[in-house]
Amino acid sequence: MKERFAIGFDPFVLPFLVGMVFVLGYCLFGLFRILWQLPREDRRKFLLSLITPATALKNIWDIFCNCLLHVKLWKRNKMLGFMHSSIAFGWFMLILLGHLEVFIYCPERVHLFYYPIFFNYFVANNESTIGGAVLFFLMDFFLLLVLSGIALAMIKRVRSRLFGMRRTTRPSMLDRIGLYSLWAIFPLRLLAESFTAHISGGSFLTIPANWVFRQFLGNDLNLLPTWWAYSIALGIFMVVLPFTRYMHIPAEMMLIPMRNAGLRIRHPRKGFAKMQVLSCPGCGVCIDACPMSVQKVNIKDCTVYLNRQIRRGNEKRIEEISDKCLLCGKCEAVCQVGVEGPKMRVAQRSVRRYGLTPDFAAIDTAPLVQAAAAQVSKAAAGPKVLYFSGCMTRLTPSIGKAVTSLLGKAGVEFTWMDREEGLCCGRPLLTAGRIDAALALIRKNQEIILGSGASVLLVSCPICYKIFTERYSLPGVRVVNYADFFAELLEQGRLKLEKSDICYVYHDPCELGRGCGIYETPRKLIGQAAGIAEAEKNRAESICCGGSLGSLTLDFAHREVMTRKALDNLYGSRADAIATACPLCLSTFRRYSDRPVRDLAEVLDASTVSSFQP
Amino acid sequence: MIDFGFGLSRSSSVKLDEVDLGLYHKLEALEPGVRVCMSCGSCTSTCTAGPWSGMSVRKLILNLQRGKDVEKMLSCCMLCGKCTMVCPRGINTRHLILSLCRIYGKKQ
Amino acid sequence: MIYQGKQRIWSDYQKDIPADGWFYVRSCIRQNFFPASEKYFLAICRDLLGHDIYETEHHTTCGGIAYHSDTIPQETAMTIVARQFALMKEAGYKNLVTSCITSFGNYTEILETWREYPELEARIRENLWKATRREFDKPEYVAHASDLVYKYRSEIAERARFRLVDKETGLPLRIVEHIGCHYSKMFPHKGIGGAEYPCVLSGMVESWGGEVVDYPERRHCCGFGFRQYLVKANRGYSVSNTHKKFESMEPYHPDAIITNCPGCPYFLDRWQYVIAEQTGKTYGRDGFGIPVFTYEELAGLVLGYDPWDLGLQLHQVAVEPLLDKIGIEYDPSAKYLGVNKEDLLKPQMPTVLKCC
Amino acid sequence: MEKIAIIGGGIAGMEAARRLLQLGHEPVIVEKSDHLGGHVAGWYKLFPDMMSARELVEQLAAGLDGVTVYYRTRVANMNRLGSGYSVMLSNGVNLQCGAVLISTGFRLFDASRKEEYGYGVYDHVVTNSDLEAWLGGAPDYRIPDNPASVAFVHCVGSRDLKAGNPQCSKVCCMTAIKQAIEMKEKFPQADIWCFYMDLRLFGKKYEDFYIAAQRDHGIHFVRGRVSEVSEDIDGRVVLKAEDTLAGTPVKLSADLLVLMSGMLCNEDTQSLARMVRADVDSDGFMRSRDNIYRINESNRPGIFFAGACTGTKTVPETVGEARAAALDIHNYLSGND
Repeated sequence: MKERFAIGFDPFVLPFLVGMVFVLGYCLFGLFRILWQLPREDRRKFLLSLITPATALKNIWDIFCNCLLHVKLWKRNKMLGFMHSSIAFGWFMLILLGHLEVFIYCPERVHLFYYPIFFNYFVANNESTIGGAVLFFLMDFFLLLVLSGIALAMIKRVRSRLFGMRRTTRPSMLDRIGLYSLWAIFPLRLLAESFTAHISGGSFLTIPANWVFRQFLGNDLNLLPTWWAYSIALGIFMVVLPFTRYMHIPAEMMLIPMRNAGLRIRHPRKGFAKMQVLSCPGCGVCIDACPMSVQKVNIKDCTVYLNRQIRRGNEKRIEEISDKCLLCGKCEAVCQVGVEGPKMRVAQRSVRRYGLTPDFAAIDTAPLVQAAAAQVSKAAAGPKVLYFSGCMTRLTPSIGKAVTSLLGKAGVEFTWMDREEGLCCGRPLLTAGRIDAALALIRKNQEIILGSGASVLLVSCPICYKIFTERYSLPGVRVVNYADFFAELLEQGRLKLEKSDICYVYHDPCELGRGCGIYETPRKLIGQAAGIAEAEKNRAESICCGGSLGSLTLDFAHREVMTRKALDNLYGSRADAIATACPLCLSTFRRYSDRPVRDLAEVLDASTVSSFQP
Repeated sequence: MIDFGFGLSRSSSVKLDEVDLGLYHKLEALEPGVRVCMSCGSCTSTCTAGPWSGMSVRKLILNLQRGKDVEKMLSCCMLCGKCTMVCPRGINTRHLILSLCRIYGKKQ
Repeated sequence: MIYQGKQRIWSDYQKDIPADGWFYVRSCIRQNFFPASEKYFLAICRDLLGHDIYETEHHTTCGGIAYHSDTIPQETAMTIVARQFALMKEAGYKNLVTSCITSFGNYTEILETWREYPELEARIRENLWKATRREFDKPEYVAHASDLVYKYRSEIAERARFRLVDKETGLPLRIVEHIGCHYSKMFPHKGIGGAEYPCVLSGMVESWGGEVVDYPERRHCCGFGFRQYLVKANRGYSVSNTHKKFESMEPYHPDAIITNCPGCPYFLDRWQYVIAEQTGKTYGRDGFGIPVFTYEELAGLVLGYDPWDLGLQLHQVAVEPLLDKIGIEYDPSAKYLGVNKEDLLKPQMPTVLKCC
Repeated sequence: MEKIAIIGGGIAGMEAARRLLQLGHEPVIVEKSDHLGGHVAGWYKLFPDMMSARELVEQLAAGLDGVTVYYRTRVANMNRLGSGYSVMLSNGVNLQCGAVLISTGFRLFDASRKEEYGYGVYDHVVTNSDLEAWLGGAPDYRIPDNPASVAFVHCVGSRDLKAGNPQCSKVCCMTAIKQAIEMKEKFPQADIWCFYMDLRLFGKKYEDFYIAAQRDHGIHFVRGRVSEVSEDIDGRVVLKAEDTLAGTPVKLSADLLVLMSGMLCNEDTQSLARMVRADVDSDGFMRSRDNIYRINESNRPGIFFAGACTGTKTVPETVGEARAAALDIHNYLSGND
């Protein structure tokens, strides 16, 4: 190998250079700004995590798996996974190998960072070394890999269904420019390297192409224009990158360390949230996942559009999207880069200004504490169980009745904390973004629970359960979901079940499944009490019933369509009945279901055969 | 002015045509559902906050339609959503309440 | 307002009032508030028009005011009324005419009660006999003095020196009529024109050249309401109701108010001063109030009696602007002269309400 | 003589069959249950005359001599054939008819869907039809022997978007008052409460019932919709509502709760409609050609309606409509439409 030009420069590298400098400058500036926006403790935490070996290694591993290999996408759809990883990993390898070539053949040029990109233009092949042949082969191989990915990407634009996506986002103008320039880069590189292959050498792809081209265009005049074109395509791509969805490429690489550092969204637009917005690749996986997308009017209200509107600063739409969401969490569950859609929305809601703020000072908890304490103290030996059924359960009395019956059968003495009057758990206020009010309510409930002297807080509503576990401070009190509690009672032999012939399909309530990670216990319990079937979309991909309190603006008619869609998913299992573990899902489904809908407690109660004999 | 030891008392009747419906109209724009309330009272009786603050979405809507103040009533609302669940006309009462809380802010 | 509609209602509520043979009973409070009104009722109807109206100095209160103030039971009021009937029988009259609206209501109410419960009437007869050894016949007809003036309104109009018109423009004066609650609100058929649109006063106004003003609170009570005024703690309620009426009639710019009840002219007149002091607001032109007249005073004015003989100097609200408007001559310097022309001294003038 | 298929042997079908027979036609009644009379057959007494429902059904049945009635039979298929219809029945019979009368009536709202009222969950909650059956002599363990108080909740599954029926069922107000009076007569010591949203007493003599309920029976009326019901330690039902006139939340412990289930369109009716492509209205009931003058006529030739399949109806309205439908069919078949 020898260099063709002593100065090692040609004007055609300028477009690339401009683009490169711009994008690097932009990203570095952006990164510093985001770091600056982080609250102090978060920033410390983040910087510390970068130098902690364990997290640093994890960062590298996560970036490799997610940004280059797109492991999550492979799990979702093979074609989609191949397309993304071929482009990302192939490109990465081209850059890496390019550097290797420069390092090996002209180490004095290492500091010129356009050199690895346009290596083939600047060198001439004088002798065939084994190493060179291997490198050339690899370069051609990865270029072919990238080209296959680009080909798939083109097909995807026309037929997204082949890739398992019913709907994708509509790219904006700049997105299109970015997209077309990205598509252009690699065919142009192939062209440029092919025209140069008789000078610089090549491999299985470029040498035959060079031979073919030389049959038609027998001189080297075409050589330079193709390199120009290649450089211009690169330049355009890099200049528009910060303003397109391709920003996710650099952003995600920073999001992963931030997440690994344990940061949380503290501000709806700044810091960690901003990083999430920038990391959104706009792939649109969340559109199909979103329960609202059954109706066309709501398609533009899923997380990908929230991110897009935040980037555009369209306040009106940001508010609409933030308020409409059911907070079911499915977009987060399916998101490839880990954008926390629901948390972003709650953060948006939390900065809203209200002229009226709830004031719970007027609520005197003393009588409630007294009533609960009097009951709790009556209980005999063993854990002092306090049962919190939650507001919604008053409208689904069958749950309370079944829980009471089951506890009676198991011989568990308990106190029903909110049988007559009770306070809300605070989660609806929290999800509405009224965090201070929610905390005030939480303090009131804490007073009651701690004042009652109970040692176990049994919760049947997953909406309440989530906030009890996440936001309450209840020292000495074990907060337990009723599914877990009944599972324990079964293990202890205090409840005995006999399988009935009814076959249930279990609907994972958003708050219990995605919210609290409880998927298996209810299934295990139902499996012991009756037959169990699975719906097509289940567990983390379960479809929200549409009744969620998360949405502030969705009206009744729109919710109905979602409920019916969720029911259709459940009907698909061909089960006789539907079981769930949330009062809100229960009443929402019961409104429209063509088959019985039962709560977990009801299912268990109906199959309990023997009573506990103390 | 002479102190007679008694004075004019304000009329308790509401002059419907002179009522300031500004707040109600603003709310209507944000949550049109407010128009279809038929005053059945389901929301009031199911209200979690009711025992503490006299919260009643029915009264709230009616008071707004009569130009009366509703601020006090809203103070204990926990947004628990039971009223939304029981409303036979499908009114999004939570959004109604949140919207009202916001409008109050803009007024001041 | 559809005038024909009112006429149709009036046609249902007409009274066939006998022309003559009346036994006249006076009001307790009018002689203090509007001392000349009853005098001029007799002067006009008996002396000028020549109708047979008899009165005796032996009659007493009818008990209505005490009854409505919850200080005597109805049986007591009935026995008092029975005594008046006995006096009428002794005088040989069969038709009773009362000066007071509350008396009219009281007599009517008692007669209606007796009609429903004859045993009660028998007991009252017994009471009266035991107490006074008198016997009574129920009157054939009970009328209010305004009913009679209504009946004679055309005769008065024929002899009138003035008409209720603005002498400058020739346009009719705008007059508010206010009927006492006890006139027809209890028994609509006992009042001329019924309870909703009584025409006893509007008939007079129209035949004497004026124009009646209909305003939204036309039916509302003057605010007296017996206990509402008599108990000081409730007096704010009383004045508030008067205030409501004035607020309602204000846009019509009435020239005068005509009333047929003892309490109404008094309260509509005096409360204007109190309202002016409390709110700084007056309802007439140029800081004056709206003058309030009894029907006898208004009849006296159109017939050309001297305003000071009619007792108009006892009004709180100055009547002079209206007299000027109609063109009635009067001697301003004679306003505060007594019967024997001695100077009664001009009273202290209020600060807000303009008076002369 | 042409056959006329009458689908549904309730009072509408019976009356129409009787009249068509008189007009010289050959009506055939297809009834899915094993008896004629439909809902009315299970009713005890009919307002406003407190006539025995059984008597009415017997009277109507008496006029059906010579009418073929297929019990426990449904329509399997129905097609336009020539100028008439070919009706395939589930028992294998194939009817060639000149006209079809749909008189499939209504179904009662399933009260357990309003789960906050606890029907099927609490011990002492019944529906209007349960109570009627009990009044007619059928035993019902849910109804206590000597209730001290009985609560009626109007509009259960009516005027309720959440229950899927925004319409007023129109007869329940009157039924509630009728049943309230009947309960008061049975249990003079009991307090009877009616929780209503609006009292819609529009028919002849209905207001008399209302006045009698207030004046003669001392039935309490509370304007407010019950929002939730719970059960106390003695098994009594505890109702929560707002007294919207007083503006205060109220609670009532009652020994018996009666839910006035509303009227919905029969699902069978909708499948029939699909067979002949007759229109279903936005309220789920059949769509008449108009709702003023041609209530009996569908948008398809030869398909007629009678009774509650086109909307909630009272008994006299249903019977009257059945007669009108018979005349319409007669005119249609004789070509002088």
